[in-house]
Amino acid sequence: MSDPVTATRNARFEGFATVTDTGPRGMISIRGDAKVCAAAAKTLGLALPGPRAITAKGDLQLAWMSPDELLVICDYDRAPELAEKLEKAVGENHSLVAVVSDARMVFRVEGDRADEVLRKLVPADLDALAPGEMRRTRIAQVAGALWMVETGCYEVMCFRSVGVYVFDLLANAAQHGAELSL
Amino acid sequence: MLILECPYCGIHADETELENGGEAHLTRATVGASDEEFESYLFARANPKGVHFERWRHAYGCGKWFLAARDTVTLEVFATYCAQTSEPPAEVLKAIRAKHPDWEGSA
Amino acid sequence: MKRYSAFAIAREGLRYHKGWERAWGSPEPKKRYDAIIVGAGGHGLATAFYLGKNFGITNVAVLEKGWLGGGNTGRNTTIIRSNYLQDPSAAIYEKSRSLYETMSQDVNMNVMFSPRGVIMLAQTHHEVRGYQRTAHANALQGVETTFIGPQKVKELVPIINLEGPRYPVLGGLWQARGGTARHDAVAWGYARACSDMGMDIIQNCAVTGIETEGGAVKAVNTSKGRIETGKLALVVAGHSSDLAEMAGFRLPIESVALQALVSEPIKPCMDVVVMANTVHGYLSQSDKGEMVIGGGTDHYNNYTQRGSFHHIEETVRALVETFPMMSRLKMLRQWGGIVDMTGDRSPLISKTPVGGIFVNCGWGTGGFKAIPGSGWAMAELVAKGEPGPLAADFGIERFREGRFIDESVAAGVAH
Amino acid sequence: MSHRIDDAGRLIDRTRRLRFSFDGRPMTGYAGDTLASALLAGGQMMVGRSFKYHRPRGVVASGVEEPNALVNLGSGSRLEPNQRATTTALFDRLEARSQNVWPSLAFDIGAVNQLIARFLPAGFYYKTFMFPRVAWEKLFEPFIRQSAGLGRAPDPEDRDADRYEYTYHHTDVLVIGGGVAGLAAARAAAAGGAKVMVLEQERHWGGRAPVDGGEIDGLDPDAWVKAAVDELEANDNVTLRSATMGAGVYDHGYVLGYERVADETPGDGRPRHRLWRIRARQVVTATGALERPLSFPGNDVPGVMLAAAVRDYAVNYGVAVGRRALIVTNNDDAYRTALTLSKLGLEVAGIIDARPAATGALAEAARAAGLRVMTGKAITGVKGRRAVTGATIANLDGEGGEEALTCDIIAMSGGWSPVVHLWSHCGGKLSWDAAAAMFRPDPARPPRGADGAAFVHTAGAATGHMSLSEGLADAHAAGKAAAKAAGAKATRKAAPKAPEEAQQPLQPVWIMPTNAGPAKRAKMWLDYQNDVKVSDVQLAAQEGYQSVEHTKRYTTLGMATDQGKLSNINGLAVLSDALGQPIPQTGTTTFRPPYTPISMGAIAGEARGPLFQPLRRTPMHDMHEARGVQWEPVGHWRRGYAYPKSGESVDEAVNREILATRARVGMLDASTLGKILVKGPDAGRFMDMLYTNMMSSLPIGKCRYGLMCSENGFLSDDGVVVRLSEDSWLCHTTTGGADRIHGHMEDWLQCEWWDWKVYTANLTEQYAQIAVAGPKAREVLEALGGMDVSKEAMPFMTYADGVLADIPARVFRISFTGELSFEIAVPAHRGSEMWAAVAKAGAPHDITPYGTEAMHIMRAEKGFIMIGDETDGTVIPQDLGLHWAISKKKDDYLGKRAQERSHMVDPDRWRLVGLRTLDGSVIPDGAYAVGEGLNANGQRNTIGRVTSTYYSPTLAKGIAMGLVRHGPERMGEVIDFATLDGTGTVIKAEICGTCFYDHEGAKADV
Ligand SMILES: Cc1cc2nc3c(=O)[nH]c(=O)nc-3n(C[C@H](O)[C@H](O)[C@H](O)COP(=O)(O)OP(=O)(O)OC[C@H]3O[C@@H](n4cnc5c(N)ncnc54)[C@H](O)[C@@H]3O)c2cc1C
Ligand SMILES: NC(=O)c1ccc[n+]([C@@H]2O[C@H](COP(=O)([O-])OP(=O)(O)OC[C@H]3O[C@@H](n4cnc5c(N)ncnc54)[C@H](O)[C@@H]3O)[C@@H](O)[C@H]2O)c1
Ligand SMILES: Cc1cc2nc3c(=O)[nH]c(=O)nc-3n(C[C@H](O)[C@H](O)[C@H](O)COP(=O)(O)O)c2cc1C
Ligand SMILES: [Zn+2]
Repeated sequence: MSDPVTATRNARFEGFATVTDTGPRGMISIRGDAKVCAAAAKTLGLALPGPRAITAKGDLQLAWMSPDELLVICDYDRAPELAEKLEKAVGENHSLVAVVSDARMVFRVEGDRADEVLRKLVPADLDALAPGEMRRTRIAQVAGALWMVETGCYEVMCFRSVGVYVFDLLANAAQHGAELSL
Repeated sequence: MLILECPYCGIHADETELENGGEAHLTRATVGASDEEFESYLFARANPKGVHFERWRHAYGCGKWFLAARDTVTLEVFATYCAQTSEPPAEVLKAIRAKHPDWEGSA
Repeated sequence: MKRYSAFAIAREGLRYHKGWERAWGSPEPKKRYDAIIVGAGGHGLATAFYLGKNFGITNVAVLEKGWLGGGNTGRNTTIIRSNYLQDPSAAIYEKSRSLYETMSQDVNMNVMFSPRGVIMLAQTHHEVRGYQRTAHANALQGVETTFIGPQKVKELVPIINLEGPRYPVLGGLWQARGGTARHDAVAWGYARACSDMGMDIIQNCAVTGIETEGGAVKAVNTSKGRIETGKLALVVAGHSSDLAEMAGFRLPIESVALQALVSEPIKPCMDVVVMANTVHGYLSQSDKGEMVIGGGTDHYNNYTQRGSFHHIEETVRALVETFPMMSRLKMLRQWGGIVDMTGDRSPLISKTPVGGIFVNCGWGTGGFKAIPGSGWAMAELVAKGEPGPLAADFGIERFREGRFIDESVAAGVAH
Repeated sequence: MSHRIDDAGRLIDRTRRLRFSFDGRPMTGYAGDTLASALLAGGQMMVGRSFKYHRPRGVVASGVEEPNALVNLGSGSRLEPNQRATTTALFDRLEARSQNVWPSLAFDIGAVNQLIARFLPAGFYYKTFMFPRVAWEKLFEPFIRQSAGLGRAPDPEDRDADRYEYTYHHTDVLVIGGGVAGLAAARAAAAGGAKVMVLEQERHWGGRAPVDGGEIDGLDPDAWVKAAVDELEANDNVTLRSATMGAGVYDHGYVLGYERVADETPGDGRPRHRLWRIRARQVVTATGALERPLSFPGNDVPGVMLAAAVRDYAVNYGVAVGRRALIVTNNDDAYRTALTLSKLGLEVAGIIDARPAATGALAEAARAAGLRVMTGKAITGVKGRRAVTGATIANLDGEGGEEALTCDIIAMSGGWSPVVHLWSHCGGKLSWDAAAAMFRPDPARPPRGADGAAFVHTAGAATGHMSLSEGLADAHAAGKAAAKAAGAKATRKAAPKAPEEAQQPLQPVWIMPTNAGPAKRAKMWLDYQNDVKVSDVQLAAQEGYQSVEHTKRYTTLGMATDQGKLSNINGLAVLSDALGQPIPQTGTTTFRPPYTPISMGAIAGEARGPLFQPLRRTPMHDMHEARGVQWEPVGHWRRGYAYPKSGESVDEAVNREILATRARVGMLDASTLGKILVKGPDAGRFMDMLYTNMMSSLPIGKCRYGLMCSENGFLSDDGVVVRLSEDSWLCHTTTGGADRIHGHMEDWLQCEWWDWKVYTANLTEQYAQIAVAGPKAREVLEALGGMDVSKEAMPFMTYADGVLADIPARVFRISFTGELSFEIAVPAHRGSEMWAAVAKAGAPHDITPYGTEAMHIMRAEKGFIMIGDETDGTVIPQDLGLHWAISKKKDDYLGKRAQERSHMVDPDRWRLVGLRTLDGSVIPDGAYAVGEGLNANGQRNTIGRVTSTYYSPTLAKGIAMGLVRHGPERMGEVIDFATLDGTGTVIKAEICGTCFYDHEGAKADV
């Protein structure tokens, strides 16, 4: 069996910031009411994220997507098994659990000026982005989400089909000489 | 270039993160409705110069529809509120009247 | 009215142009008119012109809240074509286009109708099929169009990049006698001709209320007082819902902003008008040299004559991609107009629930080209109380019946 | 002769000489020069010609308001037409050429227009060129067009060599303008803790004050500016951007900034321009003021310049435009020019002051410096054609005998107008200040933001405060107020102070001399670039073009590339005078963005070439590409249209793909089809509303073809629905439909049936999907191994989950080609692996990848409809004979009520049939079937049209479907399709059933 491959396959660009494809990630979409969401968080051993928050423990993350939707981010291989566990945990409650690991891509943008790369592409106010917050927004002409891993390091999520487009955008924005010098 | 606050995310979203869905609080007419009622549901629009109740979707965010009371002439936004309501809530009407004491409601 | 001609200019030139008269009068309103037209845009003025010319009705007032021609007529990208798909549209737009051919002579003002041809680019297979369908329809409708291949497109539009990386140009629908006209002059020419027929064009006169009696119109209230009439034509484009509300009914209309922009003037580089619907942009080069550019509408109700900048970006992106030389031109000015969009994006030339009140609206993003034809048809409706064949399909009842006139089917926008 | 003055030039670096050329002539300048200052330093007075009369034109201004000095800058892939020399920083090897001249600047054929100028007044073209009718089209217009335009059009085959980008920025307070007022406002706002951004269009800070002089907080302006900039730069809350213009102010605090990053360093790899999309809570426009020209006869001769510009060239660039200047003014400020010039050792021929007396401090200083001050006077004529050689003067009313003076420059000042553009863009209103003769922002009618409160303030000269002391106090207050309104604290810091200056009020003078007759008025230029004169505006008024908007459009006043920065106020004053009405009643025209023209490149930003639009790629994209696929855009997706082999045409490839699929087996990348999961206790009920069919009754494990309509009744999408479990359904949509239909579902669930328990998830991108179709399809799947794909285990219209070729897969037994067919869905990251596996497993059968065109033809052979072909937004399912897919048992579904309307049940609606040409030919795409006679509008009656028409390689002849009036009742009838060959030839086609291949459906169900 060969390995799963993302749309940009280990792509990396080094400009005034570094852009990398972080490889396949496990993802599970959960839809349900507050009770379902709480049960899901409990199963994962994670704090239930409030609006716009992303909570984490180890390499497990839980993101608030909308009032009735959560996204689990985990190891690629773990997703199917975790999804089954979640299904069980929410039981008979009206809910929807789906593995969506292959629907999305995650890029990492790193460097002292990593923020400048994103400032060029998203209408969201990066200065207002709190640690532990995930902002769903527009990246140039497509939907995406981003969060700060730590100062000088962001992760950017988008759909798989536009992975190349988003990577090219990030790389273009990170070209040497195009620093905003804010 | 409007900014509207998504009542679910609490984000002051840029117009380019949103999608407009036309007049709000329409009552669906369907099988059993007269031709006039059905026509009016699908086509007759208030299109006022002034306070307008309308639907927006936080399309590049949480994906949820919400409603807004907005002035089509000044573009002032009086309130945004959740979509699961068939008429503007009292506090929305109050916010409008605070600015337009003699506003008579949507025709 | 003294006629305009080269001779008149020579004569006036010698005496420092002292002898030119006012182009149109500036009367105070009378107490009553046989017919009142609200809105001195192209459609309102053309309606008045043909009321006089075709029906001899001249006791007419055209009421305008601002300056005549200051609505969408004065702010559009002036594209004239008639290569519409559906029979009723093709009929009225072609009538209109043919009236443009002689408009300068008809009104004795040079409106600079310039039939230099319009191309609608086909950039997907779907669009190719759509335009081939239109070409077939046009042939049967008496509208002269042809579907042309990419090389012919390049000959006509030397600045185009056929091999755009995304949407290569696969051909286009070509209407050789489409073109442009000097938009302001259309309004001025009609105003002058109407004024000359004894009609009153009253500017700075906003209609603020409509009086009805027994289900029929009686008078209008205006910022210049009350004026009686038995026939009232509402021809106010984006403001139609407002006037309809004064008369107590609703229309299938929403008002949104449509924007346009011009570049700085450059030496001639493109003669024909080009519309690129897949990528959303259209342009022509004016006789002064600017690139006149338009794009898509805002999606929310708006009465500000401004619009959201991202539409400008989208349009400019599309044009830079299709015409790479545009990248090094500059945008000189951008503006917006409030257009009236109906439920099927086709216009209304219609009776209304109130007797004696007629509407002409819903031309949305594409009614400049329709001005003379629409005026012709509207005048007939107002004069006779019933629509003639050109207007027959554009009644408001079509929404109840589900009988839409949908032009978007052939592809894209409708300027 | 050098025009440089030795000990002046605060902005130039005399140690760095730069070479450049003008019209091919080599010239030099210094680092820090503008192109205009360098041209003037080199004695180049005449720089271009006007639009209409081709009059010689020189530099008049020193900044953005310049109407004349426009050049073609650069060449080839870096040509920039209409570049303003006054705002172009000089760089080494800059190339500039004059515009609108032929054959040359000095000798220009178009200049003959000057001789007949008298016959070319405003709007003359509306009155002539009408007879004979064809002459306009064939003769006059082509002639007019030929002479249109100013700058050269870039070569269509060159590609812009530069790149561009956007960026976003969010700030509490945005200050536009980095003069002393802007800096003072920024300091006040930052002191309160607000996040502040300051934009300055020029490359240097400080605006006018360093040239005009004075004292701020005890420092000379240069020193104060430097200190203020240092202080701001040190503040973390503050972002300073020079060379960045505030281009436009839009609704809800959106502001466009236009940064010229690399204009002077072409090719250095940086983006040339950057467009800033700024969201500001509050905006302060500290945009200064612009000097107005005076309207006297001959005021357009090269050498007639704005007084402040003459001073700027001397002080900033050490350039003496001339050696002997005549000053003409109606206010105090121009005295500064006189004093500056004389201090620098240049001659001042005199100061013509229109006011009856000049009593201000500056006038006294001029007298004290020995300068000749002549009050109550006017210029009545200018000598010289290509350069000023002198002027005649008389009393202001033109009487009292003329005196001739020699001079080589005339420095004029008609007073100052605040730059109110950015205040006005978004609805800010103005009020007329009669005493100062200017429109100033009316703080009672400001632009209002999302919350209904004011969001723009003005500061300094932009407010109308023309003295340093008042301007600084105003700016400080504006900065403080803006910070407070943005939610920060108000500073307690004091405003910067400047000593009070006593000024004598100006006296408005709109034409000079005031008694000028028609001949003189026809030589007083208002709009230099567009050649609009006082006489033109007066003619417009006389002819009833009374609204200022009519005058603008009739005369073109203010429509040139400077947008009337110099001409508008003078023009409307002349108009008001002609109409005998006060200026405020005339009003201004509308101020529109951008403040000065901005490049289309910047507006397009990075979105060009590969980044023009997002390109959606399926997981197998690269594999198709490697095979030499012919792509087809479908929305943002790119799908394989066909896979031509070398030497094969696209049509040949399509036919080969079809024959191979029908004979053996083909494979298609179907990943783009929408896949939406619908789940919940109410999902069945919801599915029944969405689809016209009954979906709630679909057994688990089964597939069913379904139709969706809009609320208007029209067919909007179709696809196969799969019942996954008791409470979940998987809906396949068309490629273009996925996002739209998912949005449509959510819309109904959130806004209408919010109490229904249903969740949806758009899983389109989670899966790669491969269709394997053809008689050998099962063998291929068996070779992949892992699942039982026998007819018994997996009958037609069912699905199964399993592992295929070691990859977790879901296999559907559905068919769009009419052949035995499987669709294999696997996780997208494994898609290319599965594609390769299928190709390998199919190799023994010569498995053939087929594209969308083959798919389209195969489905047409089967009589299957295609959304977008058989439908066009006006077609209802009933038109297509799809009654079998419309449940009669349901009370309601979206579109049901609409389909009951009179036109929808009209028996005359065109309905779908098959069409068989009698001669086997292919009916052209889009052809219509003609009926008898003409309709009321004289159009040929039609009775139908083709919707799909192809050459069928399977049947080796043309096949088609079409919508025909009473079609299904007319089987066997022959109807005529019109062609476009112009001869009236028709194609005869027999009406038949829609299915051309395997009527019994035996092939799919094996
Ligand atoms: C940016 C833009 C580009 C366009 N491009 C094209 C194009 O290329 N080709 C094309 O064919 N069409 C185009 N159009 C559409 C076209 O401009 C319009 O359809 C057409 O001008 C409408 O003319 P009108 O006379 O109906 O309306 P208008 O010209 O808008 O006239 C309506 C008049 O009614 C007046 N009015 C409103 N309310 C009142 C009241 N209460 N009392 C008195 N008067 C009132 C208004 O002041 C106005 O003058 C474009 C439109 C825009 C905005
Ligand atoms: N006495 C007079 O008649 C008179 C008249 C005008 C100005 N002044 C003097 O001018 C100074 C006024 O100071 P101020 O700061 O108000 O004005 P200013 O003209 O000195 O500064 C305005 C600044 O804004 C910049 N600017 C303008 N529009 C811009 C835009 N859209 N984007 C970015 N930058 C833009 C200009 O380049 C300039 O640097 C004082 O020194 C005053 O005495 C005097
Ligand atoms: C066909 C056309 C050409 C135009 N050309 C110019 C131009 O060369 N210069 C200019 O300043 N404006 C030009 N405009 C824009 C007008 O100045 C003006 O912005 C527009 O008519 C809308 O009016 P408003 O801005 O007064 O609201 C043009 C407009 C149109 C419709
Ligand atoms: Zn939201």
